[in-house]
Amino acid sequence: MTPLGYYPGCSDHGSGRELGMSVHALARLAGVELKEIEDWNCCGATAAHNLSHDLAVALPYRVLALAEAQGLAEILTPCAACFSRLKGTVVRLARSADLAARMRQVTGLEYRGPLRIINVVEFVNRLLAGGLKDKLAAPLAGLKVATYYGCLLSRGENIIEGDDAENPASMTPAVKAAGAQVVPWNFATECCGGGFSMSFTDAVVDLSEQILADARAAGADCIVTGCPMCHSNLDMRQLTINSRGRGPYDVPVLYLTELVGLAAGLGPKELGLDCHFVDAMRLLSRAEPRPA
Amino acid sequence: MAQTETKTAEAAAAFQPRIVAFVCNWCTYAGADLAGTSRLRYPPNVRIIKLPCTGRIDPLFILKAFEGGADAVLVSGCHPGDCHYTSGNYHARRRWALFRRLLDLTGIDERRLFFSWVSAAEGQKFADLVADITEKVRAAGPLEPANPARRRL
Amino acid sequence: MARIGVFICHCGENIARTVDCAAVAAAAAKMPGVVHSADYKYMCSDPGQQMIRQAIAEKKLTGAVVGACSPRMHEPTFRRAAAEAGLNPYLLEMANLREHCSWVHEDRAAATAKAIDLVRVMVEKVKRNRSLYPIRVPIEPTALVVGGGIAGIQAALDIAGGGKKVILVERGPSIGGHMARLSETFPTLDCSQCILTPRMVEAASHPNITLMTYSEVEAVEGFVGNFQVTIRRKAKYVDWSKCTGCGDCWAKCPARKIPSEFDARLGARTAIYRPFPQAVPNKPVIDREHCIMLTKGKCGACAKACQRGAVNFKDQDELVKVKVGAVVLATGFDLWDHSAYGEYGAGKFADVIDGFQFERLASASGPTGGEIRRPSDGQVPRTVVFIQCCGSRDEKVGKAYCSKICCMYTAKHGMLYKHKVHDGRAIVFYMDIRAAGKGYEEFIRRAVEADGVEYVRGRVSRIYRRTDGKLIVRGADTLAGRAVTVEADMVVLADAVVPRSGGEKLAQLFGVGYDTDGFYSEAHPKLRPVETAAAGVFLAGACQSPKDIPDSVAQASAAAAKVLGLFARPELEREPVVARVNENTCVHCRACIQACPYGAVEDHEIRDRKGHLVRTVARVNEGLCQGCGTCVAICRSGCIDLEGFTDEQVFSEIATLE
Amino acid sequence: MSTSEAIRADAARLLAEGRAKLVIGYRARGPHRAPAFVSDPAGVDVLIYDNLCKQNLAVYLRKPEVRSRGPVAVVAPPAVMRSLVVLAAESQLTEATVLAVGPDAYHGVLDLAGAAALLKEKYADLAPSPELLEALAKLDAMSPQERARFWTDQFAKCTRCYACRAACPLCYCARCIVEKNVPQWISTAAAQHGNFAWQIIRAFHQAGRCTLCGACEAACPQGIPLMLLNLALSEEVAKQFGEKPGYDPAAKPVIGSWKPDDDQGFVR
Repeated sequence: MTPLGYYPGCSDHGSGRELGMSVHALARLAGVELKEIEDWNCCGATAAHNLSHDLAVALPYRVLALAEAQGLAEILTPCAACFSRLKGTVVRLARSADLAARMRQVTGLEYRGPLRIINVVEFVNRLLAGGLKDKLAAPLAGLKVATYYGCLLSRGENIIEGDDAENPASMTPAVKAAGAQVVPWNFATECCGGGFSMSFTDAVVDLSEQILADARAAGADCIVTGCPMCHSNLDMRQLTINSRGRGPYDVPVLYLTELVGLAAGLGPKELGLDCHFVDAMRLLSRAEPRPA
Repeated sequence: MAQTETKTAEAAAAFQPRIVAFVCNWCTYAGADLAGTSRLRYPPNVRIIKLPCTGRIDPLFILKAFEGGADAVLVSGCHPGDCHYTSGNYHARRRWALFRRLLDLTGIDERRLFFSWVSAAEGQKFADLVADITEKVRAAGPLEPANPARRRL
Repeated sequence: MARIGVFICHCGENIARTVDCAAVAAAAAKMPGVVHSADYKYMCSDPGQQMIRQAIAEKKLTGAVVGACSPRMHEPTFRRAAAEAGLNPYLLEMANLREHCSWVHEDRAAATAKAIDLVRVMVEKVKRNRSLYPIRVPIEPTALVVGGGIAGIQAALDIAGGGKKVILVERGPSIGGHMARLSETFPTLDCSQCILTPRMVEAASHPNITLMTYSEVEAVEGFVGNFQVTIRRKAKYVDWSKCTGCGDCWAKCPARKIPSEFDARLGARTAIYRPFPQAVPNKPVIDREHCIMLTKGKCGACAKACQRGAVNFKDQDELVKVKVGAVVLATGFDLWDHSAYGEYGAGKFADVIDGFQFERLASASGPTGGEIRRPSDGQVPRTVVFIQCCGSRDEKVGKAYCSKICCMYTAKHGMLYKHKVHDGRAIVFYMDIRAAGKGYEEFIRRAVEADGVEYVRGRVSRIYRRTDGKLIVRGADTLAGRAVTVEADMVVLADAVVPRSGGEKLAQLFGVGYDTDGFYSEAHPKLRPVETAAAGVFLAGACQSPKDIPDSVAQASAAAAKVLGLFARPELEREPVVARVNENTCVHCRACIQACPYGAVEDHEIRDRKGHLVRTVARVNEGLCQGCGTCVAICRSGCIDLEGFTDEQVFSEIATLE
Repeated sequence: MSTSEAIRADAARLLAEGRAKLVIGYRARGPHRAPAFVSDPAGVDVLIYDNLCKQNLAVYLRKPEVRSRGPVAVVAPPAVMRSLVVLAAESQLTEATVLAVGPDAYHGVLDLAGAAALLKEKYADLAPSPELLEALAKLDAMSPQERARFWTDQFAKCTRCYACRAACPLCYCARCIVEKNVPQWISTAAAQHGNFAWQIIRAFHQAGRCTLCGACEAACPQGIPLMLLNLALSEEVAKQFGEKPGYDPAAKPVIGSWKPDDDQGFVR
């Protein structure tokens, strides 16, 4: 079986480590080989397009060209921001021969394309369809989940395919397969504050609090996401929110891969569940015992 | 040398292009009528053949006109959406899009084959069009007898 | 042997000033086949026409060419003169020496040369003209009106009032359409039922109108003047000849929780039901999908209750064939389904309702008796948000067009709400206000100024439901340049107007075109707004485009006038300019059939005496052909020709110009 | 098993089972390939298929003497299958049995729908030969006068034998326009103007229908480069209307249908 290309992005080595851990854990379980793109570089997310549109394309272009040269046809980008940049670049290059020629010149690299870029939700759904579903040993019966998409997993014409931007549902099958229940709520696509986490924390606190409040009002036991940026805003900022006398909030925020990993009976440490700010380990007690 | 040039210029000025126009009854024919009632002026080189609709105009008409000595052909009808028969002009538009490629390939280029939409209100457009076409064809000169479309006995 | 007469008109000085008319006449006299040539000062005058008549009679002309003004001006005049002299009018042609020659040229020699050319062309053409006779089609002076809303009712009443028979077909159990569901109407706030129900009763009792409710058009054959229409009368399971409409049956029906279509699903009805108390006819039908007897085989409560024995569970659909001469399509509209708007709750919030639901809430005959109470808990909403352009002017998710009626009815809704809940807030989000109509702008001003409806210019980006039941409406106020959040108790969406479901199938049956949105296409957007490409089929109301009541009624009357005009004569006389297929050489490639804008070219099976199929060819239906000639130019083997503009005629015209 | 052997086996089976009364295929005639008509399962050995088989056998399917034989199967490379699909779209055929061959593989016995599906799947991008493309580009680069001279010379060779028409499966009119004599639009004399009108109209009547099989040019005894005309039109049909004939048996005729946004840049 041809290995699936893997673009870790910066968060894989930093604040979103548990996303990478849980992705790899699921891949191992499903027997899918992930091959990291050698010599990969920054995708340019959040900053590059503010400086130069060409730079915002050139950075992912280099990654795509390298991946292609390394014989990869599909690339998994667990980070939603990286996904958006890479897939957006693939789409734009396919639309404009001029842009492609310019990028060839700028980077000195040849990318023919199109490569297929896969986000973490697509990855999980693919594994489930490929047989992982049958391996889910410890379904999380009774767990109420608020599926949170934010912007990058719900929006972008030709980037997010086959889902409704205003009412996304791509995570629902995986949550259901894990035996958990998707609660109806209002803020699945609201802004978490994104890249302003450091520079404009007040905004992030306000925005993230609204999301947390609505999830709690909807009766969710936890929030599930697929984006490291959303995750850090919702998970880490609960402490800030609480310290400002709001809340208090105590809502575990999980990656979709962690949720499915738990359902598959993987160890919490293997999934990085112990890395969270808000204790997520306690969700384990809610899971039904593994059948003997 | 100078004498030859003068002669050529004289010949060009003396050359009266023969232009056959195939027009629809409802728009361009009426537009030409309006040019008349408005007393506009255009060169007397055009001969109008009236059809009910551009949809009726067979490429054979154009070939026949060129064969018989026309230096240029104009096909004109209602603007898209205004066809008296709702879609005859759309059918015609497709036909001409392809037919003109064929004629261009065989040497009858865009200086000799013209297409236009002229509505019943566009008398001025019709007059300007005929003037412009006459000018262009005069510049291009007669469709030479060696042209494959010409009758050569 | 051709004997052609040529008549050159001076048109006073109009032609003669630039064209040497005598020279033209002299040149014409030498043209082959010309036996008579003359010029005269005013050919269209009585003496001029007399010259033509006399020459036709004396010289036994077989054709005539009048060189004068544009045929668009005087062709009928000269053709009439020819006919009076015994020459078939289609054997006279005109050369346009005025508009196309004398008026546009200055050089006398060149203009005269051109005039001679123009006459020569027409002489050659007219030699190949054939006597043509108007096509006469008998007309069945009965009209079919499809759709029993206000447009259909109006068209039917007008046609019936003109003394012609009408068959009014309605899909539902009652006529009245959407108008019967409305509370009050803009811009006068008349009670909708009060102005409509007398019309409904009049339609039902008019001696010239046959009402066929609970019926649908199944098949159509024929053409203008002679349509054969098959109508499916759906099984009502109630014998209306026995039924008195007393209501004992529906009082006893145990299936009581069926959402009422009439009340926009806000109320319930029984399985045996009349859609509303003022229904016409005021008799029930059984909804076979929900009837316990018809689905489970047990019940029969209504049959037991009926003292007249009118209930008949064995009733069957019936196919009725009718012959009509003209058709009015008045199938109306539906509201677009706003569940496509995920940001407005994807249709899942009970208190986010559409315009019809609000009409029913505001209607005295509605499920709340006219009190504005929200669907979820029956509370009176204190803040109501109205959102215009929901699905309209939105190419991405909804429709590109403006639905036209929403600005007005939203203002009306705001007003009605304020009239009933004085201390409540009515907030309207709008993109633009389009109030072009008599008294319309004034009506909007009244809503704002007298009734205090608050208008916010901007779109709503999201509606969500807080756990306390409040609907949080977030949007933009683009005039103030700020984001707005409203805590609302109910939201009313002005959904786009879309054509009635099933409209495309009906259009195909009648050969009527429709646009990408499904609205029926008129024959010409400016000059033939109620006709369609299918001769004898007319349009009324919102099936053509979004329309309010006055526009629908106006168009219905226009359609009725067209029908009465058509029926004013026993026969339809049509220009004989039609296409004909040479069936000997046709190979049935079907290009002409697919190209004809009127569906006038049909498959025709040639059979031998025993009825075996020999081959299939194309054949032109003269009743439908309008004579554009598109099929003629498309036929590769030259098997089709167009009377009046035959290949031979055009060929000779071109050849003459050599 | 080679393609030829596979064809023979299938042909024998179709004939033996009565699914075909006649199999039309190719046979060797010296260094050339000629059509073969086999009605006896024992006679299938003459059938061969290789890259020399160029003739478009679809032309026989409309001939009455072939049709009267009962069900016919035909050895069909992609070009032939496309012709059959066009014939179906023009209601000239309702059904067909083909022994589908490609340059790379033998696809077995297919019906019309199967052939259309195969074409779409495997042969959606049949490109004209580079030589032909180059020749057209060269012609397009000439001045109008040069082009006119080129065709004057070419058409002067035409003897009006109509082999081009006879070889084309889509030239199926019962009475060709050139034989219509009232009026005689196209002179039948082998002279300049008649030749021009004939060749132009022949090409134009193929617009949106021609599958570029090359049979007309191959049949021309005078070597007139008819494919230049066909290719120019085919390219235009693809470019302007996005149509590629011979893939959809339910396709509407390109000339005979329209879209509101068809290009009209050339109309003033």
